[in-house]
Amino acid sequence: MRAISLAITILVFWLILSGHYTPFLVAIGVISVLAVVALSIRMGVLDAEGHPVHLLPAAVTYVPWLLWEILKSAWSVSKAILSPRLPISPTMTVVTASQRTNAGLATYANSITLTPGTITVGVRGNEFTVHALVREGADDVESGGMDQRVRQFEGGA
Amino acid sequence: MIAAQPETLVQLAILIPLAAAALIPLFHRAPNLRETVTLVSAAALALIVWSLYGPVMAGARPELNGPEMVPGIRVALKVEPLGLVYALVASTLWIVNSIYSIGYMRGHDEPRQTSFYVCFAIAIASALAIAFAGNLVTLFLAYEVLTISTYPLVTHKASDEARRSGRKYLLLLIGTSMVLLLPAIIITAAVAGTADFTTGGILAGKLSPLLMTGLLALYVFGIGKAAVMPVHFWLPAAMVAPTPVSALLHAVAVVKAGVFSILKVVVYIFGIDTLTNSGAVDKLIWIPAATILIASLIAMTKDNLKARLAYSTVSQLSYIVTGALLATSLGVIGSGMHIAMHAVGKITLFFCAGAIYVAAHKTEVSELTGLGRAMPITFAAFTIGTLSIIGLPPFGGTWSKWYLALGAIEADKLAVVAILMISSLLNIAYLLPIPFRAFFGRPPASAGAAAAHGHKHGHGHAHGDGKIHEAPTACLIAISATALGCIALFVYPDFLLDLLKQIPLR
Amino acid sequence: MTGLDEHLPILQILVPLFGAILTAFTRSGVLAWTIAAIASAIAPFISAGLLMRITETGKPISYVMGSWAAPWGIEYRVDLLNAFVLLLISLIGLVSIPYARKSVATEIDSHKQPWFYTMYLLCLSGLLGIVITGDAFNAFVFLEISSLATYTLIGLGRHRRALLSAYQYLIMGTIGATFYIVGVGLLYLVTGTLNFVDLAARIGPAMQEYPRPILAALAFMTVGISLKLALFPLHVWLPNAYAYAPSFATAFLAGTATKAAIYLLIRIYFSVFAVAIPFRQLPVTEIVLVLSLAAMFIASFAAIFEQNAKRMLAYSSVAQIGYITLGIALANKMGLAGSLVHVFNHAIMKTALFFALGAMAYRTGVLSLPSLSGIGRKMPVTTAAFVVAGLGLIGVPGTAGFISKWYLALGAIEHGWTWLVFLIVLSSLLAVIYVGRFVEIAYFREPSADLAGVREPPPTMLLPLLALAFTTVYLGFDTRLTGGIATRIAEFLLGGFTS
Amino acid sequence: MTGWEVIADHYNYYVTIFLMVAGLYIVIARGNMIKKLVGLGLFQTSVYLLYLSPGRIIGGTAPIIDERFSVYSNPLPHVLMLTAIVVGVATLAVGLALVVRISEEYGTIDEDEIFAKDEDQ
Amino acid sequence: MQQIVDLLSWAFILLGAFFLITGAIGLIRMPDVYTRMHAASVIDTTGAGFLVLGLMLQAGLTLVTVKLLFILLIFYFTSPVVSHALAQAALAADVEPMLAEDRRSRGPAPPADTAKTSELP
Amino acid sequence: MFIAATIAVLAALTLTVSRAILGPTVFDRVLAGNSVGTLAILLLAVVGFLTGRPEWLDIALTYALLNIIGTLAVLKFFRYGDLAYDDEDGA
Amino acid sequence: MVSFIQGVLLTLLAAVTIAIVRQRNLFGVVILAGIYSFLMASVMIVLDAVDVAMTEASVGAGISTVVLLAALYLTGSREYPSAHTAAVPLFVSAVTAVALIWGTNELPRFGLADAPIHRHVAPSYLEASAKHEMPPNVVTAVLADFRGYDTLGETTVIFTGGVGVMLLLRGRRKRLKSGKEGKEGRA
Amino acid sequence: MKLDLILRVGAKLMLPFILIFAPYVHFHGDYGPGGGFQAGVIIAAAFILYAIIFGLDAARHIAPQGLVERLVPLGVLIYAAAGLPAMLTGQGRYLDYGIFGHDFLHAHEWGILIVETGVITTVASTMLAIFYAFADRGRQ
Ligand code: NA
Ligand code: NA
Repeated sequence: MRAISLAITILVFWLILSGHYTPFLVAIGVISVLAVVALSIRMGVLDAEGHPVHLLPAAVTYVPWLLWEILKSAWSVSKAILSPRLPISPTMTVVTASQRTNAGLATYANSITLTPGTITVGVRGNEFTVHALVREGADDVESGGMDQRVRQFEGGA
Repeated sequence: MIAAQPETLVQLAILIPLAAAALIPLFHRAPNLRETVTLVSAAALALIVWSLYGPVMAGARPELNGPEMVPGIRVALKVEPLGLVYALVASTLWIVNSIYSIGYMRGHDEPRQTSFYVCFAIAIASALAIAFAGNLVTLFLAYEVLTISTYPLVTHKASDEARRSGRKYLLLLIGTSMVLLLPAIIITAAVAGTADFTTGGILAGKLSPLLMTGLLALYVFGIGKAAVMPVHFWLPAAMVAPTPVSALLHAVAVVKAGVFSILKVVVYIFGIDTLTNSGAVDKLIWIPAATILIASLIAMTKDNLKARLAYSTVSQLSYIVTGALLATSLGVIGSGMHIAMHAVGKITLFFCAGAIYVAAHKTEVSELTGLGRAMPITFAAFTIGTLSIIGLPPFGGTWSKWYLALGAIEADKLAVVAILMISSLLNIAYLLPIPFRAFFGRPPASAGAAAAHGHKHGHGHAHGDGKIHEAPTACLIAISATALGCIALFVYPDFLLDLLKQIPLR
Repeated sequence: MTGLDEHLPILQILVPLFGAILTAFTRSGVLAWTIAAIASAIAPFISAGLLMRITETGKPISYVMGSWAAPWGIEYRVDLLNAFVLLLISLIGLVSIPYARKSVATEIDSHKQPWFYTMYLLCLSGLLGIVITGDAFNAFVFLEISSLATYTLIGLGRHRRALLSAYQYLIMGTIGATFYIVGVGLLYLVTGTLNFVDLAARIGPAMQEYPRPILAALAFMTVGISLKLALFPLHVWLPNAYAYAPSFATAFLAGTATKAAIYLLIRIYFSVFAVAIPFRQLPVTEIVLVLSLAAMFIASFAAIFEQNAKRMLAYSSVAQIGYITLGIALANKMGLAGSLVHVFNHAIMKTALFFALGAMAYRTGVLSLPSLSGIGRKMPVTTAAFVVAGLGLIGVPGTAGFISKWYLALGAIEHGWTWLVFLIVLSSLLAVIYVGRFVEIAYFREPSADLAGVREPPPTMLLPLLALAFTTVYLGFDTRLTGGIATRIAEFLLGGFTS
Repeated sequence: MTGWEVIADHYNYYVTIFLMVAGLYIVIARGNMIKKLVGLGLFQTSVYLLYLSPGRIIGGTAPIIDERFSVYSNPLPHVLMLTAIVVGVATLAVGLALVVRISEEYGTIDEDEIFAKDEDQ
Repeated sequence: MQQIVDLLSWAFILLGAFFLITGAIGLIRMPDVYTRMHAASVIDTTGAGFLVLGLMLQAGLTLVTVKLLFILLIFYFTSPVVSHALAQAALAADVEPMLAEDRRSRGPAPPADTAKTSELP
Repeated sequence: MFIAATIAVLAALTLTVSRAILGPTVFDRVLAGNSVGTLAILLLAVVGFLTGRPEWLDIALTYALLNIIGTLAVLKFFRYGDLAYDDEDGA
Repeated sequence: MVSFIQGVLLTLLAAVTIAIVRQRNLFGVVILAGIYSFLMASVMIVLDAVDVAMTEASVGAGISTVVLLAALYLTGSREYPSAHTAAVPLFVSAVTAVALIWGTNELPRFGLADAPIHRHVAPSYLEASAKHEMPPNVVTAVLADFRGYDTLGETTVIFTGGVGVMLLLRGRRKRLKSGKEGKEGRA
Repeated sequence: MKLDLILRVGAKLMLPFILIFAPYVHFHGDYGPGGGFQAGVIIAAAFILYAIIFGLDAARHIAPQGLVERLVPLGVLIYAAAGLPAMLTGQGRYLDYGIFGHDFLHAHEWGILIVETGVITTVASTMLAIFYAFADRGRQ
């Protein structure tokens, strides 16, 4: 199932990149796709965390929210950078993630990192060590708003 | 003597000693067979070279041409009278030298006899190649092979002293030949467009007098085997070698190859007229002339018998070089004769020195007092050799000195005549006292003991009674033969003279 | 094979290249050796075929790759000069390969032997490729193939210094190759072409407009190639590289690697730049002459004082390269012929010498001069062959080395430099000393206890050695192959040029 | 052309030369064998600019034919430099392999230390 | 319509340019490697995001747009992975973060000026 | 407008490269290096538009895909000391 | 505009080079070398050499970095100041620089279509592709066809390098412990 | 749990795209930048990434060292052999692609593709083999 989904994904990738739709190139594309899928299976990358196709529907709502978060924090980090006093207060904190799957945990950790101002420094089980540029950023993460969102995303399918 | 094509004879003359060199190692474990090979080859070679005498006298000039080595120059052999003289000397003396060697080497129980005979045979082959060389390159080739093949002979003892002497020998001979002779040859070839030995020379009108002098100097010093001072050091150093080797060096092949080469270059490369006209000889002749005197004076100071003989050789060689540089027809004849005369005389002396060493283990002149009574044959022969070297009748040396003096007069160089005479007196002063002391001196008490002491160290030939006897029979045969040769050459010089007169000078 | 006749030029490279590919698939040293042997045996026949065809027709053979004519595609252009060097390199490969079997078997771990032969064959095809190509950039590619293979071969020596030597050679070799392509680049920028023949035709006109880039290109190519050919003082990589490489690699490389570089230098100077630019516009004669003389004397002195036998011969190589470049510097018929003759002769002699040393190392495991005391009695034939080749180095008449010196001396005289003749012969005197030193040690000292039981090497090592020793003497007499062809090459390279 | 124009015009060359010389300097002056190899890499890389800079034509485009363009840069230097890059990476790999082995045998990759160790023997 | 798209596109490109430069300035101004990562992430996410978005609008509904989207996706997938790995590696190599507050052990934060930034190893 | 973008990218690139040169830790350099990669990709995209050939985003994709490998190699190296470390409890 | 971009990138390239010269931490050197590659690749893009840029990026930033790191892991990462004087290297570098400046100052100006390299050989390559006799990517056409033989050589270079590395690194780790190799001069 | 979650997930997401990108670059070399060499490097990079994240042994399980080392000469063999047909059939010189198709363009496109396949084989396998050689050395 995942194999078929991966095959379709990368075939689309190929076709979009290609721009040349001769029979030969399409055929060779299909062969390449099959080979890559076989190899991916062999490599074991085609599992729930490696190809989380089941999360796609939930992403429709999650991604825009995340982008907006990114934009907001980028703006605040930019203000800090451009402010003459450089008003930063680096903070390290530990938060507990509530996700149940690896894909969910990874999404949460990466979402934290993607938003400027916070970085997931370490992951041990569901304990994340987070570095924040300012105290408020750490407070935000600790407040668990994003955690909540990712859990919905994870279980939203 | 042998009725064959002269060309075949020339080929055989080179091939026989080479074949001997190849065969000798096969009989490494059978010394008698090995020595038989040497002797048979020597006899065959002498026979073949003598067979060339007739045809050459009759005007034949057999030629052999090999592959082209360097542009325009082939490996080539060509027999002409001057070369034949040297070939006769070398091949004939090889026989006696071989006989003597067998006695000496066995008597002395020397190691590595096989390689000794191999190198000896190669040396003879190259000597003949020098004699018959048709051009400078071939001559040079053979000249270097001669040096290299005699190097193991010089260092035969493999002692530290032998190694040092070997170094001197090799560096001086290869050094002079590489650094002076080779450029001389190359320049000659480049200037003349050929390097063939040609009647009247090949350089006429090709060089300015100054360059001509320079080139001649390159040849005179580059041919280190002629031992013209100051490139003579190798010769006294090489006396460390076993006596048969010394004989080979001083009489049979090596030094004679040197003076012969100079003579040949003067006659066939420069041409005596070209040389005389250029004035080159007028400047250079004083170098061998001085060598004659200085070497004689040094010889007087040497107590070591072989060293004294070595300096005597240095002096005598310069007779030949001087004769060549006279650049007159009589000078050439004198030089040519002296090659033979000195060879026979000097080989006698060295044989005697070796016999004394084998029998009595004496090396110093001062130790020989009274030895003449124990070794009468040896010392009788020594006396003959001495007198021949001095140039007194009835011995062969008389003739060559005579012709050299005539040549000097022909060249209008009376000073050279004077030098020849002074030198003869010096010869008397350093050579004659040796047999005199042996026959008439009183032996010191310790002589016999010293001899016994020597034997204890096992240099061979134990007599058991501690008394000194004559050398081994083989040695005595050789000594007697060469001593008689000195007399014979006085009585029958004509065959040599006739041959030398055939040399085409113009 | 008749159908493939016209493809001889490319087969010259393809045979060793396919050999290399095949050996890389095998896991057996014997099989790899067999493949290498077959390839090495075929190569000289191809070279000889090329040489014969050129001597018959008197015209160069052009072979373009694919379907493209010369300046657009890559051209192999074989004239007398490359055919001569090709023959030399492939002949050295031929004599080396029987020698390799035992030598490699003892010095290289068995599981590495197949790849070792891969490297050897790559090196061979790289060297042949440099020589046969008619394209400046293609020469660089093959230069790198041979260089990379060479670094590896050297690095596989048993002493740890082999690694260091290989590294140093890699650094200097790469600098050299890069200098070379800088030069090629500058030429390309002002002519628009990479083909040697096309370059030769276009450099002359371009010289009007862009003289400085062209002269700079010449300088860079000279320095770059000089690094590869170990011209003094750019030779510092060579002694260690030769000393610590596996015996077989040393012997093979000593006979071939610097020779291919010399070929390239000659090609650049005399074909591409058509003699006049290097020798009229730049003081190439003077500079190269001084460096050559420095090599001849300084490196010879270094050889005299060297304790390691292989290093001694390596320094001697630097000196002998000095002779070769000297002839190039003279830029006249006899000098250039002398260079080419010595390229051939030195390859034969030096390979023989390293074969002999390798055989001694094979039996004794040592290479320092003192520990080879008395080897002449234990391995008389090997030592005798060494001495014969050593006499060749000295330039004793009757050996190949004499011929080289003769030509070079004539070249000096032709140039009006008679004094140079004396320097040429004087430096050969230094060879007397180091060869003589070996002779003394080999013959005059008692064999040490370590040498007990040492005997002649196996026939597969001895016969190639004897063949080369014999060739050393043979080439001292019959000079049709060396002097004859070299003179023709020199005439054709020089055209009407007189220095 | 004024002096400044000459300089501006040859800026590529000057940088090329600087890179080349800096690489060469590292190779000769530095004792660390890996640093030397990096320097060697810089040295080789600088050649790319030497070939590629003049290959471009102002107003031209990359040599991939397309109806919309008529002037293309010279493709040949590109091809040559592709080869040069490959040669560079192969050389780097072999060089590093040698350095690794040297480090194992000598315990250091500093040339001075290695020479000192070899002298000691 | 086209004008609106153009206008929007220019706005995005300018916005992207702003974030790029701001992030880069942050990379210079920030005091240690951890704080600099935040600045870098501004470049990777918003800077790159807006710029690419602007270019996508320029390209319209073509394959170019899709390729640009791919690039953006790759940024968004790789950037956090790299940042995370970097921070983790730096911590593992004992590069102490300069902290105003450390809540990992809920203890008092060390004063910012004594935190060490050291050259590595 | 592309010109403005180009200048912005170049300015950012200059600052990033400065950080890479200044260090001081290796991680600063890695960070800067990663940003240089990002900016180079952006530059590529912008220049593509500037010169009228935006279709070579293939190269940008190559940069993007390979940049991460180099960076991760460095970081893996520091984290585990070994480039290809096998997890002790790996399955 | 293009030359402005080029100028900035080249200047950055030079700055990174200086940093590499001065950097003594070898990890720093490796990372700077990676940055150098990216900048170089960007310059290549600007110079219209897209294939080369792609290669430089994949090799310089990808493979080279990995291999260098792998080697660093096996050897250690510190560089010690050299005890030698910098005079000789400086001299050699200076001579090289002078020769190059002297040689290049006369080269044809950049970007002109009538420079010699644009008039000979190369136009035919472009023409062949333009006439649809060859694939549109002229670099590919030249690389794999016109000069395909060079590329065979290039592939062989990789082959050689690969086998070389395997020969040197495969197998037992220590074969000859230092000091155990015995007498000086053993080979 | 195998290694770091974030790295692992990131790598798993990326790998199929890197892998498919390689044949894309390879087969579109005629139309855009790239070709066998670049594709080969990308393949090798993918495997190296895999080895970096999942370990050397895992990588060698996917791409066995012996196989990789045999592919190194195979690529050169493909390339070198591609030049032979024209030569052996007497229709042209070495590396003449004319034999690979009916019209000039197609024949040469095929020829290019064949030799590029040789390139990709050797490049990918060599880069990986080099990585294996270095990485393996570290654990002895
Ligand atoms: Na972040
Ligand atoms: Na391509």
